[in-house]
Amino acid sequence: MKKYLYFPGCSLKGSGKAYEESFLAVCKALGMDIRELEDWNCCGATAYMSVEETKSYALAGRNLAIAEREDLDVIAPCSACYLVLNKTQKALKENTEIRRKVVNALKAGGLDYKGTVKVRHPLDVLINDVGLEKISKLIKNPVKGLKLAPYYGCQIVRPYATFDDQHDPVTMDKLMKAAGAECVTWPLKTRCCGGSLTGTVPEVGLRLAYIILKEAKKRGAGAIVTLCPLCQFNLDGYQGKIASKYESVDMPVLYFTQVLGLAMGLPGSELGIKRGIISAEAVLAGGGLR
Amino acid sequence: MTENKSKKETLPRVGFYICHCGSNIASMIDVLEVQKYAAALPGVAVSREYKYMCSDPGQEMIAKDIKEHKLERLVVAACSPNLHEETFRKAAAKGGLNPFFFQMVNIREHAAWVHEDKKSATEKAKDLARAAIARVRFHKSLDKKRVAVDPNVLVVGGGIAGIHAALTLANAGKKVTLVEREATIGGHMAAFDKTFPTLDCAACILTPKMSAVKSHPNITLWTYSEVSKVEGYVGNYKVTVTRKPRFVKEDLCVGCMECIDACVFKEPKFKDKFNQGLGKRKPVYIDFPQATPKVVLVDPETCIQLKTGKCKQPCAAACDRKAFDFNQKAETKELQVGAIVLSTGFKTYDVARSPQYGYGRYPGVYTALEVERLVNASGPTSGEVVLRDGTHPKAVGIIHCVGSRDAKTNKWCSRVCCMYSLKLAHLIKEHSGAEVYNFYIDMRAPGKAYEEFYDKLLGEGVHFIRGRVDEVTDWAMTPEEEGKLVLRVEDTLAGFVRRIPVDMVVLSTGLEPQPDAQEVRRRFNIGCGSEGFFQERHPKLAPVNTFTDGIYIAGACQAPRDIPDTVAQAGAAAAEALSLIDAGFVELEPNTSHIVEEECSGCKTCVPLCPYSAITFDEAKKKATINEVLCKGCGVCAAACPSGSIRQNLFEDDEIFSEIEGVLAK
Amino acid sequence: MPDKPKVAFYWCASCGGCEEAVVDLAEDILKVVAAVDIVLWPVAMDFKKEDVEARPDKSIVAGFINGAIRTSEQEEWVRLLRKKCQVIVSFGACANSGGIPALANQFQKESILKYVYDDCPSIDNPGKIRPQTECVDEGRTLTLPELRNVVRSLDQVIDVDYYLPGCPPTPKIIMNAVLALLSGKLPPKGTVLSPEIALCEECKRKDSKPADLALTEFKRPHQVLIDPEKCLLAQGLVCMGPATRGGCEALCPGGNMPCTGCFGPTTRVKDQGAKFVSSVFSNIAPKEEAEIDAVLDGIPDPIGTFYRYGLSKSMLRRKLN
Amino acid sequence: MSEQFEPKIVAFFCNWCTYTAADLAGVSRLKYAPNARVIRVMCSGRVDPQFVLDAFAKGADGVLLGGCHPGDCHYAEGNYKTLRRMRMLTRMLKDMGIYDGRFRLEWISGAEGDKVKSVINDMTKKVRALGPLDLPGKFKNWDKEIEELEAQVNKGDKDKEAVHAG
Repeated sequence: MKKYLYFPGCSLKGSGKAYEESFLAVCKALGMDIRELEDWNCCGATAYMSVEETKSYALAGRNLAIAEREDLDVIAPCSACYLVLNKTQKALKENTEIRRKVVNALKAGGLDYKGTVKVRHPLDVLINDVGLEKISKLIKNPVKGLKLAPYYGCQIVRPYATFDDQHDPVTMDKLMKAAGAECVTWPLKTRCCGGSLTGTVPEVGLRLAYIILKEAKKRGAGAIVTLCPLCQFNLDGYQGKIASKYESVDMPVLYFTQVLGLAMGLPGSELGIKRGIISAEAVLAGGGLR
Repeated sequence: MTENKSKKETLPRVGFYICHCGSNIASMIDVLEVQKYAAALPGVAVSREYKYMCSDPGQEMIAKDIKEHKLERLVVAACSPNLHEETFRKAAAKGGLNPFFFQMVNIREHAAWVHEDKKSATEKAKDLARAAIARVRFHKSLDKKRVAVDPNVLVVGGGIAGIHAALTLANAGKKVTLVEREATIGGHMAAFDKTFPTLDCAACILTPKMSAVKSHPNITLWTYSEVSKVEGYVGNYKVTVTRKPRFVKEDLCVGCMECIDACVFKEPKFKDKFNQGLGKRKPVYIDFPQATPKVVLVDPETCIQLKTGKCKQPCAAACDRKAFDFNQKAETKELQVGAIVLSTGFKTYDVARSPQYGYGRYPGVYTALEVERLVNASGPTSGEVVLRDGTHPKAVGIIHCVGSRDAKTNKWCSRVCCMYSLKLAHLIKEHSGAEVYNFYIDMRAPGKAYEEFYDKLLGEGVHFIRGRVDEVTDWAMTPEEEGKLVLRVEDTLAGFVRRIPVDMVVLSTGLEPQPDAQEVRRRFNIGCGSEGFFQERHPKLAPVNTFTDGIYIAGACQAPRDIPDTVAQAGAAAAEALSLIDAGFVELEPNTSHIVEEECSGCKTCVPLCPYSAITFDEAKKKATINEVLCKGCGVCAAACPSGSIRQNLFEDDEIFSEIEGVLAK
Repeated sequence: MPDKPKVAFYWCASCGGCEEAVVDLAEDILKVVAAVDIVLWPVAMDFKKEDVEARPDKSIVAGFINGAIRTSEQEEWVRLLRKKCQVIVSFGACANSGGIPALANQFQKESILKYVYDDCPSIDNPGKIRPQTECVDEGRTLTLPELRNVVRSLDQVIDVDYYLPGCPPTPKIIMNAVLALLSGKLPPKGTVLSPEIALCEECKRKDSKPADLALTEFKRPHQVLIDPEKCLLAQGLVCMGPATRGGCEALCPGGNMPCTGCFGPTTRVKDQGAKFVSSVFSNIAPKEEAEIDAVLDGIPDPIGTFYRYGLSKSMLRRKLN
Repeated sequence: MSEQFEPKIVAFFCNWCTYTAADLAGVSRLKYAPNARVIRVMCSGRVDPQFVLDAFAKGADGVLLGGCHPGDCHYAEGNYKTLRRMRMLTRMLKDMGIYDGRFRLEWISGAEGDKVKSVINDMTKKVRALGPLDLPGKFKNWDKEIEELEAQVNKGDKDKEAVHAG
């Protein structure tokens, strides 16, 4: 079986801990050979790019350079990391000036980068490398009756729609259906969750998050399932504020890896189910789980 | 050894003429300098410049000089030989010189128009002139071969273009075979309800022409058939046609359709292609009531008998003319024709390539062709505008330029969408009373009475919003939007983003080349433009001709085109074919190859090289020979003959070697 | 009795095979000897340069010169003979087009000398001494001819009247040439004294050649057991016959060896190698570049194969650098 | 103004695709380098390797051969014959010291006027970088080594004539 390197980024070590726990648990259950990238550093996130382009590329580039020594694909579950690393990869490939500067910087740190690393998203790997067939086989405990609103966020399909449709992504839907869940069809799969605006311009950020939550509820979803730590944080963490500003939605926001894990019969405790601010207990119980 | 001996011999007298082409050439090339330069070259007896060499006085001048100055060779530096070679050959002939003692120099397309530095362009012109003058010395006196033209014509594609071309030719007394891939002729037009801008019913004006084709004594109609092979040359094409099995004997079926009622499937069950899948049909079916020929056919994919061989065959039983034949096989037929008209039509843009418009995701989203059937009295809903969910739309949004004028999909304007969108807007409003919104980039209504039609719709209260729709979504932001499809668009006239809630969205898809356009053009040995439509010989002066003589193109296979233009073009193509046929013969370029028998060692190298089997090996003489009528003059054999025993007229080794030396010698 | 017409034989850069060819006339040579006075024939008789110089210009009816020209001495000799002879016959492939010696045109003079005097395994030359064109020994100046950088055909140095092709020319065409000279029935200047039709015409294997070769690989004679009847090209062997002037009566194919092109091309062809390539490769089977290259790999030394006897007269004459 | 080397390029274009494309480039008023001299043939298959060698021998710095795309030949398969011959010719040119870039085979369809422009511009640029080939000049230089002796011999003749005259 193919080997992979895992790039956690800051979120999966912090606010997105549940994502890391469930992701690694699922990988383990699938028998994937995956190892955390040694001595990785901050990807720079989307903000840094607009401030210090070259430096931000060098920062992200360092991770690519370390990965290249191993000559393995890198899995970046965090959407921001996924986007930034891919953007860097692209910039280093296409812009000779930037490559020159960045590689010089890396050389100073005893590193080099040829540009061979592939940065991939868990969805991509699960669907295209592992395959639905294998996954379905491992579904011991299908989450029957669980109605989910699959929410992809903006970063994994924009600007690079490498493994899914830019307007109507479906890979997560497929996985959730394989897990036994029902998926609502809705048009907001890739609409903005508010991003950093929830912190900087709350009146705008909260509204955007509210739109997603409300629509999901309207479509009869018991929970939103996502793949982005920031989306999860915005949609889950601000529901209190949203309740006071608009209305109470009370919509649990899970990671797709959590649902997958449950369906594969892994204990909720290993999947960080309890870490959610809006408790998923009820819906999951409805889904006949645990 | 004997190299360049000919140079020492006395040179033939060359006349050199350079054309200003108004300022086309003169503005970038110092015509006088080239004329003076040529005058000083060995063998040049006369050197002149003139404003328009191709004009009558220009040609007269040449003819006169040939006589007065006893010119033995002619060189004209002007435009591309593809344009005026023939003109100046005639001028030479007028002066009593064999037309092939002539060489043309292309200093317009290949120099004046493509360079920016007058000095270097002029130098280039000199080099090319010098080369032609060096080469023309070796030219020989040649005659064009005349071959008879077969008066029969093949028309490929039975849309309105093919129908019109076939009828025009047949009315002129020519025997025409019309080959159509589908089970009926009529093409896209047969699927339309009304036609813009006159709103006369498509069926009413088309079906008479369709039946005229069927009943015309001079037309053989082969539907459900495809051309599989084309051999031969202008005036003498041999065409192989494959006729797919209908499993119903065409000559016996009268189209009573009782077999359809009798079919074991009591209800129509399968997507019906003609109705864009909006309607259903049985395994035994006929596309539409006026289908021509009015002959049913059986679909092997869905017919139980053909799939399993286990069916009571009530259809066959119901046919008192015993027309059914489940063992029918595809048959191949051969035709001899002199000319071919290609009118293979177009394909509409695949909306799956524009997922933001939600086709397939939202049942309320339709393609324009689907709506054509929806508003059509003989369509699946008998003309009633009913949505897939059975409801009637109160508001309809029509999105223009889907798959047109778009860097992401197709760059070109599809030319008909604005007008048919207006037509559909009118029809939908008329049939359903719904509010109709048109979302357009620019309104293009350049045809006769088109702009007036646009005015008329403005008067009818159809809404027009200028802007490219960003997305179609069912996400409601306001109560009014609940349960609706919302079109998000920047209104570029009002200058803000609007959300328009509707019940039905119509995607005005653009026109594309047929998916198999490339194979087809290879089969007929013609070209395609970069966007994939068939390439005309000249965009302005030979719009229905191709680079292969005797093969003409008409309609949307050449470029997006509406019905009036298509019919006009079909007429033009038919006229071109007629002028070829009625001449009775074609003159073939004499640029054929021949083998000098006493030089041939009989090594057979050339024999397999000829794609037209023009070269054969004479077992008695043990030498190869070339049939100059079959030879199309590519010269591959001449280049390959290892003992230099094959000559290609107009491209002999001496001619090319001297041209090489000519362009390089300073 | 009037003295017999005088003829001269001379050899330049050649293997001696052409001399052999003259001897191969067998008893016919007696006729020749009887008919003419040989005034120069280094391989067989002892004449000195002074003897020739002493003769009045144009006093020799014909000079037969074989071998390519690659030293200053050869140039002196052929120029001298040009003066003394009425007719110069370029004798054999080397004189006509450089022959085997002209393959040296693929290398620079220096690299050749370096190999021969320094690097060649069988050389013992610790002082790395190279021959000098001039050296003084005990007050006497000794000279050696200069080795030229370009190997030339005879007609690239002096004006030539007739050409006898072949490596070597066959007794038959030699005899015809001699008789023509003696009888004075001479063809136009510059004529190659051999048929203008390619070799296939006279090859016994001709009928066994299929029209469509569609070759998928080329083999070399040592790699296959050669069918003695079948066309050699059809067996995947490079046979230059189709691009080579006839006249030898297909000796090599007769001896179960492919034609290597020693008679040179017909007059209608300027570059034998290029023309042969044009003919044979038009018709190999593959259409994809990679597959085509695979077939071409069967010919490791194209220049040596297609210009074995004619590099001096090829359009490019020698390797550039 | 600095005199930069302007390469001479001989271009053999097939009538149906590449020559037509060059016409199209003209009609579209595309601008490209004036270094190429087009020789029209009906099919790239007419181009005998001898033509390419002769062009170089007569002073071309580069030779361009343009035909229809594989599968699109107006004469069905002429361009495949071209491809096969020219693959071998390219090897021979290399062995004779004429390296890649000086000889180029391009497939340009009748619709690709812009490709005529880009190919000729690109080739002009690359051949300019390679510098002059100038075989005619090289031939002259090569023959310098035999001129001295030739001169002597001729001089020898002159002297004699002088003597006779005296």
